[in-house]
Amino acid sequence: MADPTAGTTSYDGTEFVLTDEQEAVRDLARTFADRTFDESSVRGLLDDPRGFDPAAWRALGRDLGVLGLALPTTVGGDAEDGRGHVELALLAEELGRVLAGVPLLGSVALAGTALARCGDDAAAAELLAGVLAGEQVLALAATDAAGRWAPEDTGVSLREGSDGAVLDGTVSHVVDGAAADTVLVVAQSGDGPRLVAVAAGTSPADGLVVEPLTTLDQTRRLARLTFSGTPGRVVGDAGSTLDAVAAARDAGALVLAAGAVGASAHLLATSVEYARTRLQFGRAIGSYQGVKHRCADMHVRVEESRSAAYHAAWTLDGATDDDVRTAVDLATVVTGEAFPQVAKDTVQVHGGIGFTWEHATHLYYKRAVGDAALLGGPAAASERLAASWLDATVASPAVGA
Amino acid sequence: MADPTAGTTSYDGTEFVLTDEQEAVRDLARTFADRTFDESSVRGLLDDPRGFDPAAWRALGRDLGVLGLALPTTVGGDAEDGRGHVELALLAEELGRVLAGVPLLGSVALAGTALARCGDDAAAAELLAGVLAGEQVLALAATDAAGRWAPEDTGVSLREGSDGAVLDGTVSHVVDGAAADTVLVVAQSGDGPRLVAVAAGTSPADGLVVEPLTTLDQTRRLARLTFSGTPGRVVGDAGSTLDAVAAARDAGALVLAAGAVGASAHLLATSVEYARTRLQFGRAIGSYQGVKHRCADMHVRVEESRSAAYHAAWTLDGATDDDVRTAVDLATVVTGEAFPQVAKDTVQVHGGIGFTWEHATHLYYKRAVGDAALLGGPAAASERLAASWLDATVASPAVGA
Amino acid sequence: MTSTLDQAPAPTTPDGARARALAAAREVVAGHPPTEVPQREFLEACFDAGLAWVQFPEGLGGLGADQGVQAAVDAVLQGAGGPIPFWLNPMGYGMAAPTVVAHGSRALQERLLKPLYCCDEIWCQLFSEPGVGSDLAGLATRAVPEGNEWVVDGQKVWTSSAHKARWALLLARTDPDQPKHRGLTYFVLDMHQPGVEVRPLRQMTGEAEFNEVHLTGARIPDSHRLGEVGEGWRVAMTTLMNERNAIGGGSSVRGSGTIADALRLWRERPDLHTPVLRERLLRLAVRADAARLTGDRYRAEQGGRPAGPEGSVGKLTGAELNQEVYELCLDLLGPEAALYSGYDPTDAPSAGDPPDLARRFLRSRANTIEGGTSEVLRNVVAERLLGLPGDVRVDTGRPWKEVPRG
Amino acid sequence: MTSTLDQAPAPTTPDGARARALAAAREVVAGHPPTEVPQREFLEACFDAGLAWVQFPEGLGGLGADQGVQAAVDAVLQGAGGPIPFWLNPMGYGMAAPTVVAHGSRALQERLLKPLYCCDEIWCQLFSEPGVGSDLAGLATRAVPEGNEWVVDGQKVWTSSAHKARWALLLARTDPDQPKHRGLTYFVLDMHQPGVEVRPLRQMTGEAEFNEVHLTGARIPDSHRLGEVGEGWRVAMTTLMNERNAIGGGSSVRGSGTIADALRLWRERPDLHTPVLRERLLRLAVRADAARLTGDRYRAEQGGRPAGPEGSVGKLTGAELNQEVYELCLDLLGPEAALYSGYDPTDAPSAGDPPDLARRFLRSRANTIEGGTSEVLRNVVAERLLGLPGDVRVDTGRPWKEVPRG
Repeated sequence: MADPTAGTTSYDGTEFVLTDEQEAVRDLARTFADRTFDESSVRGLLDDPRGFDPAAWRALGRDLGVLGLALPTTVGGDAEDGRGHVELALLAEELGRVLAGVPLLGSVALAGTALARCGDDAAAAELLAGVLAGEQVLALAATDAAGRWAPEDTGVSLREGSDGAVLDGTVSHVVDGAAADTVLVVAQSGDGPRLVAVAAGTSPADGLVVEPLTTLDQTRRLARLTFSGTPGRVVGDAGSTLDAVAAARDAGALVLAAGAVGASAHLLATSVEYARTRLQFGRAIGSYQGVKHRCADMHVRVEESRSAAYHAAWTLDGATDDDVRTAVDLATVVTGEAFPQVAKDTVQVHGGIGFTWEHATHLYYKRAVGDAALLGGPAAASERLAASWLDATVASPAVGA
Repeated sequence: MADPTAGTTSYDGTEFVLTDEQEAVRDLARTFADRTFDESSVRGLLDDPRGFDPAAWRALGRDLGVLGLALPTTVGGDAEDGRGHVELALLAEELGRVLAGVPLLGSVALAGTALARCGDDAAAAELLAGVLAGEQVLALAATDAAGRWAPEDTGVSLREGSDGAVLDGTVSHVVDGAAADTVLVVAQSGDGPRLVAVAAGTSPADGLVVEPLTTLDQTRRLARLTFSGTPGRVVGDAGSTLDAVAAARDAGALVLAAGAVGASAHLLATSVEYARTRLQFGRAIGSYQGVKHRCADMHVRVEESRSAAYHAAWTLDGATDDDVRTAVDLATVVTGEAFPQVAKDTVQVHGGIGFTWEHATHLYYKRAVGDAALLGGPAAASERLAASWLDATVASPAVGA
Repeated sequence: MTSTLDQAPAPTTPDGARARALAAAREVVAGHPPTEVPQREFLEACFDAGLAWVQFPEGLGGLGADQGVQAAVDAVLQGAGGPIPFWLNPMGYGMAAPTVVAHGSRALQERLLKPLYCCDEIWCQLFSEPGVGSDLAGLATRAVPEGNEWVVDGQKVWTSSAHKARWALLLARTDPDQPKHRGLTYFVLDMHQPGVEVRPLRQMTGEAEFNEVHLTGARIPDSHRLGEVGEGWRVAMTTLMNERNAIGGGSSVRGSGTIADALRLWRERPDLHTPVLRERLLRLAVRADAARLTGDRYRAEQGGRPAGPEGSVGKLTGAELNQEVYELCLDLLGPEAALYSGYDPTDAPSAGDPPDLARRFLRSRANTIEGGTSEVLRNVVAERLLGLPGDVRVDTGRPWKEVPRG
Repeated sequence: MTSTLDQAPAPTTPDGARARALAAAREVVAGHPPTEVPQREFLEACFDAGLAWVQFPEGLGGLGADQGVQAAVDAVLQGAGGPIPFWLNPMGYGMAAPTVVAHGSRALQERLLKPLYCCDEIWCQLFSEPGVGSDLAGLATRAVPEGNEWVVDGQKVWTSSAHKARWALLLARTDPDQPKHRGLTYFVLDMHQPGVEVRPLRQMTGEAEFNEVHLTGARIPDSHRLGEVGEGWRVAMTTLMNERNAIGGGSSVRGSGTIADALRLWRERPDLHTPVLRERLLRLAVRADAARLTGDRYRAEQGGRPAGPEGSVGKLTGAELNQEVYELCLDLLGPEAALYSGYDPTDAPSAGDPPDLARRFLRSRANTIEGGTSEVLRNVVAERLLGLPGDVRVDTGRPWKEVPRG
């Protein structure tokens, strides 16, 4: 599926070369991330029931105004002509570098994009206003009860209750699902899948049970939501639902890939610094090829991750002639291979200390492992790429129009 | 399929511990291989139309008397109770170490085993007599026209001609097929597959065309045989054919695996010697971890290859409680992975010189690549193991009786 | 044979000693049935009968027999339901006992060995330090003589069971002016004294399987020294070789060990199967089996002789295989892999629970570090088994205190 | 954009120079249509118009323009059907010309550059030696001054096109008493003289793509020296960096390059498909694309600036990818992979033949060796891009003649 905005405007920049405005976004994001999140604040959130830092979220939304960079102006964002994904990637990269505890993935990339594409700008703008101000959290529930990404059939059903629409069913692994003020649920109706907004304030008496899950990656929270005749508000067109959710997954996958770039680059820098300064047998361990060549391979992985993630961002911006789905899946597969490997290499370079709770590496390693379980992960992306590149009898993987 | 002799006799030795007699076979084989084949004689055979050394073959058969070690006494061999596979493996290992140009695989392991199991000991003994004396060469044609191992249907058909049985069809990749005095062809008859002996002296007028193939591995010759109403002699029972050919493949796979052990061990020794003595930047290259760790990994591969190949040999001898097919397939997969990798590592350790025609490494590398294309290779063995270990719903891969 | 471990060992001992040991073992299990009497009673009976370590002298838990007899004795004792002593007190049984019997005074042996075997006294090992990593001989913990005692200051790490240990094997520096390997001495340290502080060291799984041990003016009587002053490295090397071989020991039954977790998951969850994951599992199962057979082969080829550096091969392949096995398990589990049973140390599953794959997955990251990093093991394989030259050394022959550390 | 290479370069040059160069290019293709006139006539016209290397001085094949203009000029020339000069005379065009123009006398430049560009004179490179491998600066070929000449003795290897070359770039040792990097000097050697003997060096594919060159009293006038005596290493480094970047340059079209061979085989032979091979091919295609995009990104980020050590990344990944691509092709082919088109040097396929996958498979083994081994490239990446410390050196600062070699 091609990005509908691609090709409709001509883009005068060069892929991989940041504009001054994009450079400014990166600098802003980096400064913010470094000032707001250090290892101690990240660790402080591990046991926090909300799992994120509301002050940081407000700062991103209200003070820095960067949460709408990739959301269209028609729903209250800043993006024209479907642009802004390079900016979103830069923001996600810098936040990923420090494992920032903010609900960017669930609120902006997933729920925000789905709303922006749902076909009802007014409702989208209304639901997004609190997010763009950093005051509220949204989540998108497009998984099934086993946590698999399954927008075609989440297993939640939509029916007409006495007082309007009500939902029944269970979804799991909902990103930012426990912290969300509103959850956008993909539910099956007689008209096919629909988006239904459920207020998290809905009382258990109304049949909503929200269970925070104990996640391997404590820096990214997931929840299981059970609906039993739970009232909700249907938003958008029936016909737009799956396209909107697919666009949300593209944006979410971009945020994951870019975050992986930031995190991997951080791990590499940590490993290099350790290898430069840690002595064994009277020499820096980085002078041994066993460690040195491992670091070289980590560097190659980080570089390729960055290329693939950035290419996805420029492609989502309509600034390359590549196919959106291909570019995003490629970024997912490349970063999905590189990030865990770089994290494992970081543990090995650090030796025993890298295995301890006190050392920050495990937080990144778990992020890498946890990310692979979201949005279908590298496994599904790889399968789609194989279907597109290898299974077609006529088409070649050369870039088409 | 379990080896029919397994479990019928109790074996008083210990797996992996050679008896004095087996030690003697190894010493004999090693001395013979070192005296008879050096790089120059192996290279001399590359362009030889026969592709093997008849004098060496005679010496193995007549003087050393080692060609019948794993063939039963009932057909003129030396093996009692289905034993002798350890001895055969030791012989193959030493011959593989020097890439000896002798038709052990085709004549003894493949055709010899098939005859020994065909159900007609008298015919087998008659056909094998010349081989056991090192005077003749036999080949087994159980491949199809594309060179795939396909005993169930080689594509060669057997029918009654005016003067007896005649064959029609094409088989390719027949090991030792051009040098063979007699080719044992698996042909489809109304009774299912049958073994048919065709004398290579059969004139083209009788419809036999033997084409030597230009092989990647010049040290192991393959041929394409086309039969057009070619007369042959049916041997053995109809019901035994497939079991006989399966046993032949087991013995052939053992010879390939053991040969790979010898060849890999030789490559490792060459690499270690080069790494010890070649200086770069004033130091032996083996003192750099880049080279050193590669050699360590090569060693692990060689050790595991030896364990797997020897285990297959002891299992074929009925001296373990493992399943024959499993043990042989395991040896094929382990050596099929290790041998090419060790050869590639050898090229890399040697640098440019390892890429030249003058250096012997390429002969081993090509042997490794060529072997993988025979008898179904590691791909088919791996598939069988997966079916046995992973696909069965009840059986576990724990060793059964 | 794949079942070699179940068989009687090769008869390298005079039949008399062997028969005597087996008779003693049968007598112990008859008089103190391990499934009926308290464990301590059974262990004490074993010790007194000389069945703890048959090769040790009589009176010290042994019979002065050939070590090869132990397997036959263990078959009787464990066949009757007796415990595997190694797992009750690993550092004590596997490392302390052989070292004490080789290097301690008779009085020390008599004091230590029986409570060790009977698990009245648990042992730990104080070798690793935060600063040393793979360069164990570079350790900095000092032991300074004072009268008839040694006073010890320093910090140790990666100590299992330190919180429940009564005794520790300690390697400390007694002469910083010597090159590093020559200034070390080996001691038995009493953990129950004011100068010893044990702090749990939490690991990425959430648990604290290891400890840090801070030594501040801890005291050791000179009679608790094992081996000569300055000979500590040589004494320690014997011990470490035992540890590495224990880690890489491997199994002799196909499909057991770590790979069993992946095979079980595969069998129980056909819903997770894909052709690609099937191929990955098959390759891991093949590697596991090749490693298993290699362990079997080494044991068979070595007969009763102690393992040498070949043990590094099993440790190296086993560690990397473990990691890949649990990576596959998590890939198989898909979204389920995003969950965890809990990081609170009390969340760790007990022995009866089904395997906690995510926890084992995290734990496996340490496999290529603990007991010799994979880098060090590859050096050992290449240098000691293949004869490749060592790396260029900048520390050889220099006094320890002059070699840069950090 | 995935098609950046087709676009006009960034306008870093004054529009005047650019417009003038483009006008000259249009004039050349109008006056000497490359598809109609002999190639030599076209090349001479390009040279005379200053379009050979636009950044070179006028009269030497250039216009003194910014190097960035070359891409636009080449688009015109090659768009009209002109050849890619690099492939006509790779060592001449890519390495000799920039070195001669930077370090040669004006007279030498005038003598050498035009015949080089017009392919009247082919060039080769005499750097590698049997004894040196990765340690290029350790080379042993001696050049001894004699009057106004140098006399050269030694043996070179891995020389492409030596049998058809008129000139060679030569690196030789002029002072063995200096540390190795400081005793080298860079020359232009006339290959047409009695002291030069070229022998083909056969490789595992059967062909002889390279040569050995034996130098026995070969003579070089001092005017053919490039750079100062003892400065040869510095001069050579520029050249080598160009070579490495050329090798790792990569493609900017998805699915082109080496991976195309595997993709074509996959498309043409559905009978060979299996799920496991499909996964392997997909992973290789992903890696190829990640490498391609990384090359694109580096080019975009560097603008017109010459590539630095980042070029090593592409060379490293490309070399290992090539090998895996052809391994996959052979695994796909199954029994067909056992065959070969022939080892006689005359069996090598010509340009029009379908790809000879087995030959390319064998050829790819050299990819991780030639132009910098993968080990050396990992050192470059780690030391020059990441700042990790170099290995302990035993040769630094020692006179070349005292450093062990072999």
